[in-house]
Amino acid sequence: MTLEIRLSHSLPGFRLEVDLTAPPGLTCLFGRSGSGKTTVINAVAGLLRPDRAEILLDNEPLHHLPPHRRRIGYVFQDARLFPHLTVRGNLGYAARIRRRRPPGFDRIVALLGLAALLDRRPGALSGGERQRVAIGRALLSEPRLILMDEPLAALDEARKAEILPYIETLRDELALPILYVSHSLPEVARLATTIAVIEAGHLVAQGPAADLLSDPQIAPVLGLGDAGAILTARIAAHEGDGLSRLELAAGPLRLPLWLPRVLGAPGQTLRLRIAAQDVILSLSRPEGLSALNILPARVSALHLGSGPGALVRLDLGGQHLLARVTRRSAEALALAPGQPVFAIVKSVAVARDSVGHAVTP
Amino acid sequence: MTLEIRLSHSLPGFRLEVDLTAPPGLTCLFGRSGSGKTTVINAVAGLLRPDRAEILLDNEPLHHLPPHRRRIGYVFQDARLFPHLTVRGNLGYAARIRRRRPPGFDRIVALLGLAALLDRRPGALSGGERQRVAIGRALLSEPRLILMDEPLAALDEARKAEILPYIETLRDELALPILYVSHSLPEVARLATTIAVIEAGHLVAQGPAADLLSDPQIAPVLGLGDAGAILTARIAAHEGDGLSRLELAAGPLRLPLWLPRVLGAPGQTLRLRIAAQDVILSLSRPEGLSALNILPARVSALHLGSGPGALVRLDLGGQHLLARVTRRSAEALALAPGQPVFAIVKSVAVARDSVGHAVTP
Amino acid sequence: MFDGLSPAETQALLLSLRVSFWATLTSLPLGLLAAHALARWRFPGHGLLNLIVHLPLILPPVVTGYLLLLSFGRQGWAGAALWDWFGFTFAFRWTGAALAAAVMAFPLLVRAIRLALEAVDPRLEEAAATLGASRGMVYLTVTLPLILPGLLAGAVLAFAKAMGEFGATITFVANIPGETQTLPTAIYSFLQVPGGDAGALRLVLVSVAIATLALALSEWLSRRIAARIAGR
Amino acid sequence: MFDGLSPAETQALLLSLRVSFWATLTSLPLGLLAAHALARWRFPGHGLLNLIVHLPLILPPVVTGYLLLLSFGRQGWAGAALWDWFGFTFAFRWTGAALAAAVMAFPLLVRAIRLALEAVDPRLEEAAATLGASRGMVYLTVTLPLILPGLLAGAVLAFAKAMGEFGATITFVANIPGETQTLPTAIYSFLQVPGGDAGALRLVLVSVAIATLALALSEWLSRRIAARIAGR
Amino acid sequence: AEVTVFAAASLKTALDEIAADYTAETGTPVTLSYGGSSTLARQIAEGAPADVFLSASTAWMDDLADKALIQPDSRRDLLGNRLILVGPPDAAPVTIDKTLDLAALLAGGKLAMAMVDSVPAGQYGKEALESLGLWAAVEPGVVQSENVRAALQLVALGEAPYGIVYASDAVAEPGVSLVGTFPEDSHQPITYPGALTLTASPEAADFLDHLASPEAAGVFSANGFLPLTAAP
Ligand SMILES: Nc1ncnc2c1ncn2[C@@H]1O[C@H](COP(=O)(O)OP(=O)(O)OP(=O)(O)O)[C@@H](O)[C@H]1O
Ligand SMILES: Nc1ncnc2c1ncn2[C@@H]1O[C@H](COP(=O)(O)OP(=O)(O)OP(=O)(O)O)[C@@H](O)[C@H]1O
Ligand code: MOO
Ligand SMILES: [Mg+2]
Ligand SMILES: [Mg+2]
Repeated sequence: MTLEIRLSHSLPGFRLEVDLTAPPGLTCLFGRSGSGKTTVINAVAGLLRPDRAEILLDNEPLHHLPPHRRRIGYVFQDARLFPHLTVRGNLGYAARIRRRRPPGFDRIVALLGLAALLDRRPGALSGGERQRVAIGRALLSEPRLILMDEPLAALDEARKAEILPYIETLRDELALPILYVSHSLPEVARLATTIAVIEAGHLVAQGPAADLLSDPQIAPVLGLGDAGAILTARIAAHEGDGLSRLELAAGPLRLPLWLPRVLGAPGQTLRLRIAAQDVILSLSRPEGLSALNILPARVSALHLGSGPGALVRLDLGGQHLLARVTRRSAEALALAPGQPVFAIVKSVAVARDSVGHAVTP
Repeated sequence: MTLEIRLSHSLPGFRLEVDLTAPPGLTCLFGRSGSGKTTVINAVAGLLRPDRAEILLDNEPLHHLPPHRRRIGYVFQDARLFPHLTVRGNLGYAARIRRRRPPGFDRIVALLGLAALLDRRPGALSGGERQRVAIGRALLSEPRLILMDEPLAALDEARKAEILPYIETLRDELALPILYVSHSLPEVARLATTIAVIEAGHLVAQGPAADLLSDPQIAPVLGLGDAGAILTARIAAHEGDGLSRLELAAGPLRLPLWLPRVLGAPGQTLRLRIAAQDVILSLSRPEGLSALNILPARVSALHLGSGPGALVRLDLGGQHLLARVTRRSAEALALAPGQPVFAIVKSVAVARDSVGHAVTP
Repeated sequence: MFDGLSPAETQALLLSLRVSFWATLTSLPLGLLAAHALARWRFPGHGLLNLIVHLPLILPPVVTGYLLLLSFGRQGWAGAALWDWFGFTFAFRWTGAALAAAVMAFPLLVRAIRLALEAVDPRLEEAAATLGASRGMVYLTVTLPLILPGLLAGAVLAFAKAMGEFGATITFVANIPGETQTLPTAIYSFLQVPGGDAGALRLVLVSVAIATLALALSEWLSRRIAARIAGR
Repeated sequence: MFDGLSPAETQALLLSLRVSFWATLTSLPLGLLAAHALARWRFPGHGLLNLIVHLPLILPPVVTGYLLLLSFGRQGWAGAALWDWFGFTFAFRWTGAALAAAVMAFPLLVRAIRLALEAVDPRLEEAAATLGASRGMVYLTVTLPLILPGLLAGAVLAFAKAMGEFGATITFVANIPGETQTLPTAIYSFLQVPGGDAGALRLVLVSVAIATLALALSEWLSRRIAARIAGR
Repeated sequence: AEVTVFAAASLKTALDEIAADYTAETGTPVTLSYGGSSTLARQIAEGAPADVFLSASTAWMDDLADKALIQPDSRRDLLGNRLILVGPPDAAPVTIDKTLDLAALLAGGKLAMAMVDSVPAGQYGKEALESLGLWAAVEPGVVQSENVRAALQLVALGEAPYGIVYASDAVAEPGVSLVGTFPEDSHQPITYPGALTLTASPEAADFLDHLASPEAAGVFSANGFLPLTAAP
């Protein structure tokens, strides 16, 4: 399902002009505070009537439909719970409107840890609890398109880690297109199929997540220090000591990669993000290191920024890896395109939330 | 200025029982959604009348004062801007109440990027803009105690990076005690002098940030994968290629440490957090590596968790460093207490926002 | 409670209750509609509608009653039509007393509902729409519950006003015992004759007692609603 | 506008305006206090206060006028005291007409303000307190501005009611041309004589014209306030 | 069939008694609706279900007669009344003639009357004062009430030292004393006409006749009225 969004809208002192195609999967809207992310999402939901709008979901125009006929699950930046209903009433709202039993009610309640709160009213919830209810309410509305405006910002890491896989399931299994606003790069890297970067109401970049996240030109826009590359790997085996062995297809080779146990069965394909700053380069294969993953690679490009750092793009035989090193090291190691190097990646440095489920490429 | 908080309060289904001492500096309240953080902060602000409360600021009891006489700058989890006032009116509110000119108005407006918004009303602001105004409003109230409830959660990284140094200034130069709720570990690590961990209404840990963050027992509570150690170092020189040379006092030695240019003059002392997952161990001093910092150390403790990982505590001659390695590596390298190793720390892996200003120890 | 009341007085009391109840109940939907139109819609006749709603307040009640008589009396344009088509008339019936009370109470009802409507956060209604609720469903499941306290306040005001309405009622439907003689007109009758003060006082006390009950009930209800919304 | 009005009628018109203006203005602070007490405080006399505020609605206006006479007439307990201590009296003065109008309008004013007060988000008041505002300052700088639309609505209702008030006024201060003869009494007087309808109609139209102006003004004001708060 | 009587409010005490007796005697139920004569006349003009109209003013009976809404031959003047000056209980009686210094008697106090331009009692009173040459002197002190009962009330409460009312009003009022009676020739004769409406039943004619019977006359007399058609 592809979502096409063409909008233009003027507010005093702010102009939005967006032409965005969100292919199947999760499209992350990324941009600074006030850049227009919520405005775009509101227009898709039909809550804002832009000066000009064309919104197509699989070529079916949505823009002339009233909000309630767009079948959208919207998690608002402010939770917007109904104060007169209990948590249960809020969660079941959409189902009651449609006179159905809420599908998967118990599962979502358990996932979001809401069981103890069901009979409370929103006035008696903490900030994070409120946001969890809002997420549950949107997911229980049987949407065919999900809009999430910083849904996890108010949540602690542990709770986020529980919810992220669920959002992946929505993305992959239910194949729901998701438009997702987040400032958290690990979240984006893990979830996004597509990234759209918006600045002052205009799209400045848009493309597959794997490309954008490993593009040294875009990295600064996304937040310096957060560049990284997305690799696709196959689960080869789950080993006894809690590690999983993955195989990276690197040209004809299959490079082994050990990570703390990942979800999924052997044979399945995963995507994982390796932050540029987590990669160390070595001219020779190092010995006696605590890092398990030592990948032979070749320097394919070298970007010297204006600062003290340099971003090195490595070719792993088809897949790309990014490494951030100091300019001083780049000079000391005399790095240049074509040069063979070893990339050292710590198993544990690949944060659990940078490993996503299999994704349709 | 020390803030002592002794509270107990009962809500249906929730009991808060907290005895917390916040020494000078920034105390971070850390805990899962619904654990009671906002409740504690509200009690300190006087917005909640707990069943029992004793709140002392430098031995001066606050708990019997009405909220408006506590001189507290409170940044709420929900921005709570006055809808009938413009941004300018909101920012100047406290000053107008006290019939003063708002001190440092222009500086804060510039810092928070609010200049273009001054004549708007809150209804015409984006989520992040609203939160920025709320921060400015609290800071402009000339408080002697600051309460911040997830103040930066709605902000993008770039904006956060601009605001963080300012909060450090408040902490260090104005010496205001700050009670700070955040789920972001980099934020906490950078800002916190003291950390208090709250679970289901009870404090489960409390102590200096440096200790708690490098305590392998506490790390899982704070969020797995985010363990790290706080080091104190002196700026030795800012070098030509954009790097700064720092000196780590390691017993009699002064170990050099190169980082991307840090703020501060040579001679000044800094604190920096090095995440456990950013440290690689090597039995021998490696050669030809892109990592500049190779620190001789000694294993002081080894914690094998239940998973595939192990946390290694290193002694750098007085200061501590944590390294997260796989159990497999720990076994392969036969790591044991007392063993000398080399800790490899990438310069660029020390994220810019993990480097704080000088802090009074 | 009926102790010390003559049968005619008891009749007046019961009639007043019936009139006020029906006046309040039947004007609720129309009041809701008018309040909604005034609060939410912009249309050419906005100012006129607002004026018409307020008119019974602005005009002396006798004038309102007289206008009702001219419109809904047997000879009135509306009254004649109702009679010809439906065989129904308000004239000199308790239903007319209810109509007069409803008309007089209407501005109070509408204002209360309008204020409540204007305080509803439209973002909650938007949220309901994204969850699949049509306009009507949003109204039923979000707007209406949220304005309940205002609706209640308006209903209480309307009921109280209906209990006390005199001028328009006596002018429109006269003062016929058992059909249109309400407590206020009975009190008026007492005050018109020498030595009637004691009787008037007795009926005033009955009115006050009923008002006390109605107010206590509504306070209790609205406190409950408020407490639930605050999550207590 | 005064064309076609006799001098006496012009006088009645001006007096009605004066009476309604002062009735509305002077009852605002008291109405605010009563609304605040009813909305925010819990105290033993809560129900009683609520009853007293509503009483002028519940009782026929004549009774209210009679009670005013008993209290604020020269011989009344309050009236005598006022006269003895301050040499001031409401009796048969336009101030008395204003008092009657204010009392009759009071329930409408209080309800409107109360509804507005109950809709104020207490979290905003808390925020103001943390910024150093004392209770009074919070009230002045946050609560009051936020209830302004409700206050305005209440004031309009009160003004309209004051313009139309007849029964209580004439009972309390009678009908003295130039002193207490308001538009409604003048209209009533016309209606008492056969053939007076045309005269009454003329005055009714004057009332309606004034109400139209007042309503338009208040609508405009409250729209402005709403637009500003919505950030438009 | 039952008889519905629309009667001036001041007749209530007497009529209630007469009607009860009549019903007991004949078995014909009588429904009595009291109100101001103007109101009643308008209601009859609008098709009120009245069989008998008893007016306190000839003007309104004339008005209905002109509109051919009563049976002309049924009209008769049933009652007369006297205009009196009432004062405080301890007031000394005076003779009312051209020499009376009413202004001195008032000593700056008010003279309570019904509305002098529109309500019959007020009209008669003004006429009498004018014919005696007293009007100009007292006019500034006159307070005009909605009806004659309210004027009496002002005197009874001591708000006005003196008042001009009907003799029938003062009968059962302990708070006032009869100070003087106006000369019969100082004003038009006070008459209470009665008539049958066009829809009147035969029983209604019988009841109207009964009002002229000696038994009825006795009751009227006892209430201070002057029966005009009492059979010798
Ligand atoms: N009125 C209430 N009645 C019952 N329980 C309440 C009430 N208000 C809050 N709670 C509960 O008190 C607990 C603490 O709430 P608090 O707002 O302090 O959490 P928090 O730590 O700030 O969480 P978050 O990070 O989600 O904002 C929560 O479990 C919440 O559900
Ligand atoms: N009513 C309005 N009038 C004028 N400008 C407005 C109005 N509403 C929003 N804006 C502006 O439109 C821009 C886009 O707002 P939007 O809410 O879409 O931002 P956002 O990208 O969601 O930001 P955030 O991350 O802070 O939520 C902002 O600069 C905001 O100030
Ligand atoms: O409006 Mo009135 O004066 O209550 O009948
Ligand atoms: Mg936004
Ligand atoms: Mg909270």
